[in-house]
Amino acid sequence: MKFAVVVFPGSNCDQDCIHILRNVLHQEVTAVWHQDASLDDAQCVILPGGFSYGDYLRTGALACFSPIMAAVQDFADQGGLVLGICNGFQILLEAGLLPGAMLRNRSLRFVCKPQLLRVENNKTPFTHLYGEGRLIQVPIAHGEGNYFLDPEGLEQLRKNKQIVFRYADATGNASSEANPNGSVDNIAGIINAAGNVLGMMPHPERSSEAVLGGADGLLLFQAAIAYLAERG
Amino acid sequence: MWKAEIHVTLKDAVLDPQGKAVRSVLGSLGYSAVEKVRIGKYLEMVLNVDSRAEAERQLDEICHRVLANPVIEQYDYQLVEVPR
Amino acid sequence: MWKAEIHVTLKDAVLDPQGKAVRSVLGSLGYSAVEKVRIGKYLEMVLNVDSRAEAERQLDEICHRVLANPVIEQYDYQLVEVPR
Amino acid sequence: MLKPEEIKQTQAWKAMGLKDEEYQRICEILGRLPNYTELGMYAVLWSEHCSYKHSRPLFKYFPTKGPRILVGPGENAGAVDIGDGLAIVMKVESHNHPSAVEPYQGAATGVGGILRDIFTMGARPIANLNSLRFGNPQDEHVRRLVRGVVAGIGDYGNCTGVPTVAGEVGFADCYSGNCLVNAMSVGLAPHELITQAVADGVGNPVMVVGSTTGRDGIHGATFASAELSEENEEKRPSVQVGDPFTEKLLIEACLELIQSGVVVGIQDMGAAGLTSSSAEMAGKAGCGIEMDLTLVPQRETGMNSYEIMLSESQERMLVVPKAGTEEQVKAIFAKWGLHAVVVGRVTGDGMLRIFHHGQLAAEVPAKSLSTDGAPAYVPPAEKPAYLDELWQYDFQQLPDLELEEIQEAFWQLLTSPNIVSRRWVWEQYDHHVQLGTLVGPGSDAAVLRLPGTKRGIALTIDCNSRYCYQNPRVGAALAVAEAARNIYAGGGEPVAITDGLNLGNPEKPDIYWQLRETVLGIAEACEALGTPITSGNVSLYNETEGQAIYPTPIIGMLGVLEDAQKHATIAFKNAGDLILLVGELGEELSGSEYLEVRRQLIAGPGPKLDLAAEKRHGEFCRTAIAQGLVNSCHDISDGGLAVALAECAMAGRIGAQVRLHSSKRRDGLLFGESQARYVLSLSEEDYEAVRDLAVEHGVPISLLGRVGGAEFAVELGENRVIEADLQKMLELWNTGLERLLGEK
Ligand SMILES: Nc1ncnc2c1ncn2[C@@H]1O[C@H](COP(=O)(O)OP(=O)(O)O)[C@@H](O)[C@H]1O
Ligand SMILES: [Mg+2]
Repeated sequence: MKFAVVVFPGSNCDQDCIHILRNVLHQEVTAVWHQDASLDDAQCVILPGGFSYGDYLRTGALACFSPIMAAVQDFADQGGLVLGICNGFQILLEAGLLPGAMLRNRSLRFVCKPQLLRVENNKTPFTHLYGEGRLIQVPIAHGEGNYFLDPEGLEQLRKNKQIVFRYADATGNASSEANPNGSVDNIAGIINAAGNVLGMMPHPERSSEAVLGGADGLLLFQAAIAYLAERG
Repeated sequence: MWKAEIHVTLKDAVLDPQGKAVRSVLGSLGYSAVEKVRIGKYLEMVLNVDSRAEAERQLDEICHRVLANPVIEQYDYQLVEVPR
Repeated sequence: MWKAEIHVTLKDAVLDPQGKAVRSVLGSLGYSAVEKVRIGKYLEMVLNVDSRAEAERQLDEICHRVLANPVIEQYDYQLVEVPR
Repeated sequence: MLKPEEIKQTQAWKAMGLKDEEYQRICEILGRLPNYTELGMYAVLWSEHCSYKHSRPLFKYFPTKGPRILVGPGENAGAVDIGDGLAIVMKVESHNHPSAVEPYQGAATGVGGILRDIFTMGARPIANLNSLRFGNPQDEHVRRLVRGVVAGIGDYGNCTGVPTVAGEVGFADCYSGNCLVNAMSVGLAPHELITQAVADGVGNPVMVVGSTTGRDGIHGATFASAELSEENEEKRPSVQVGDPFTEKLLIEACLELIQSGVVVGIQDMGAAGLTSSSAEMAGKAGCGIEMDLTLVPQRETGMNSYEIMLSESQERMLVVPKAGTEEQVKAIFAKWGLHAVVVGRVTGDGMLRIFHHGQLAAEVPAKSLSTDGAPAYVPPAEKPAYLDELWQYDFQQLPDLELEEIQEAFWQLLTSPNIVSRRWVWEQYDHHVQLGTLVGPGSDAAVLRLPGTKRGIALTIDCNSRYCYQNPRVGAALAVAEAARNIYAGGGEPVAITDGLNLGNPEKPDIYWQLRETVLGIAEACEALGTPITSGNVSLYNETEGQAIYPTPIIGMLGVLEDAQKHATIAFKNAGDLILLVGELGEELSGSEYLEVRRQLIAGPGPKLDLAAEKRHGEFCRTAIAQGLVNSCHDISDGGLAVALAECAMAGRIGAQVRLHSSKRRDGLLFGESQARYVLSLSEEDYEAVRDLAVEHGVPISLLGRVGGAEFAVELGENRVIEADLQKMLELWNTGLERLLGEK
């Protein structure tokens, strides 16, 4: 498969995503500079983590105006697979590709730690290799992951099964103690209504090699590859 | 030349963790009279345009597109003419 | 009850990385008239005190001790009386 | 600006921190009276911070050579050969004063500065470390400092995409008015890309790249100059605001530039900005530089030559590329949205010649400004009086712990400020980015894998400053020994250090004595352990109201692992594993955390030093780890044996049962901090092999107990003296610092 990883000024997980896709999963990957206009013929686009534009003003707020984002929007409109990780998720929110907005963590502190997630929807191109309700461990590292959406919007998300991951504890309970940032309804990741654009705060690329402490995240990339292979 | 003073604040329905934290710090320092704290952004911007109307047109666009996220924030601004 | 509107801004000689980044993005979006952007904080605070003098006394202290670091920042505020 | 004659009349150099004889010397060097800009340049570059004038003469004691050392002290950072054609570049730097007045920005810009030292060498920064000291965590002012400093370090490293993988935090009253913030950075480069800070090749252009220049950070010594009106002073904040976003772009642009092969020399504009970078680069090459300040991109209007030369605006570099490649340099920086501007050229006459608005603003021999040209002092030294009193203490008079007190003492130590988990700190640091971190914070050393090789590195930063207070020489050597122990415990071979010397005012004889002893102690330990000094930093005058901090020589150490996968952590792994002590059961109490926390006592000469044992025991542990014989390894430091064992159990989330047979003092046995010791765990079937290895290395070992269960229990002979529920321990341990800081 062919992946594109978009590099914004200030992205810093671009090389990590490329490493996993290229060296662990042996896929074709190109780094696409934010000022490019085209995604070439990529089949899946990843907006990586980092601090695009220093996260100045609001996280993701300035990156969403990069020229490449028009191409990402088109690609998504045509049903292309888009994955936004951490800062990538924040950019997707600011660009309006996903609903809601990010606030600072409830603690007001950056938090970097292993995190358990409950897979809420395993019928997406990115999660079909997980069992429904399965607990996976994927690290988080962010200062603004406190997802906000108004009650009506939230109701919509729930109804459409757009909530893909929730923060959970070891017993699988999406409790407020398990919520690392104050995110509404313990939301860690959501997908758009069409089911092709996923945004998530945790970093699956950081849990894709056993030597780094776990490989639960690898399945997410493998799922996308399998989905694309099947779709042809 | 016009100088804009822009306020971007969180909508009332949105919890303001920073404001809450400041209030609690103030409380622990003994400022118990402080009852409510909300924290937003304050921007100063100089626009090199000739008319107030043009300044307003651009500012509305800029605030709406860039400076405030309508999902969580609201904005307002004041304009004053400044010498070039 | 008094409501304070407080502005905390970086001193002029201090670099404002946020303002710089916002200005450059606005430039690339075609807003070439924008000549200067500085970003600071805006706080609203309600103080349950009886007199303006007392509100000012507390606010000066709060701004100086907690809200702004005089090494790099400056502040000012406005007070309005609000009904209890 | 004052005229040369007016300077002379008003003795303006005094306010800039120059001594009368230093002013005389400047006049002699120039053969005339210096103008204001020139005086300012000398004042800053001849300050302690830039010229190390009170410490430099001591550096001759440092071992700085070794087969692995590619670049020793004197460059932006040191470089160490780790095999496979790769080099590790590393350095530590203090940002104590800025952090004390503006903790967030002070700490953040400290990280920014040390990162620039690394990537100007052509190395990509792959890890950050930090060493912090504060006063009492229950004091509200101290809490603000801690919050600000930690957030500042975190945000800057996080934003630039460099993982913060290790560090240390200490609390003691002597740091109340003088917090210490030392940041260390580590980079990786192929040998051939290692670049130095020289301005060579007459006619080559001199370029300023990165951020614009403003009035920020025109520094301490010159800050209080009589010339500055109050209004002016307002305009000149002594603390800068960091821009990690620009720094990230600067990293990428500079590395791309260096890879392109056009760079002759490159230097970060740190302290004393344009002055130090130009003088040092020219001085080193034996060349001169001619610059026109009008061309320097400025963020403010109306800056004079003094301000431009001394500005410490962040995220800037001085680059000397090969003549004719200017456009290529500009193109690379433009891609990253940064400017690169030619401001002058390299000349052959050794003069630093500065023009501003068509006028000659300064003209001084470059070498006279650089470190080698600056004055150096050897002040009188005198052993401080407090030491004799400390050393005379008779431990016989100290009552031992009663059996029933032990449990309480254990909890007290576990939750004491200097021992309790630092999780609250390092959870604010991204320690995974770049996917190299095999072992992050929470173990002894951090262990990183490196792209393109099987090898790995181990990193740590350490100093027990109480030991240094009690005996500066031995304490400094113990700091090196502890760093080595942490490297060994991670499975690495210690190969080099970078040091940060933080002390009081060297012009006081007792402080200078401490400084000299500290240097000698480090030198001795580095010699014995085979870890030359590659780079370092000196921060003196850390005093408030005449009260100096403890001598705090911070040691950042690099270790190499032949196979990155063959590392160890402190965590107990499997129920049934044997627990082994490497070294002897001890009863030494001097210098221990126990003595201070439980008995409010600092007494004696500190723990004993045995460098040969350190090396033997460490090499034994490293070999056992490399051979895959042990499942965990942890050195014994603050809190002694009982705390070390508890840490292994908590890290592994599994209990342990330990039984000690000894007639020694109970307090010393459990909580004493005798050095050169480790706790290992291993499966029973490997026991013989480990025992044979220990005999081979001449290392005493003894069996302490077994891993397993939900309880941490210690028996002294027949008495169960510690009995703790692991879950409860974890809870108190993990949230302890938060509670001390009033965050929870
Ligand atoms: N300021 C800090 N930043 C990052 N990691 C830290 C910091 N302070 C402590 N740590 C980490 O916490 C662990 C325990 O630290 P410490 O008690 O100093 O270890 P040791 O006694 O082995 O030197 C180590 O892994 C260390 O790297
Ligand atoms: Mg240790």
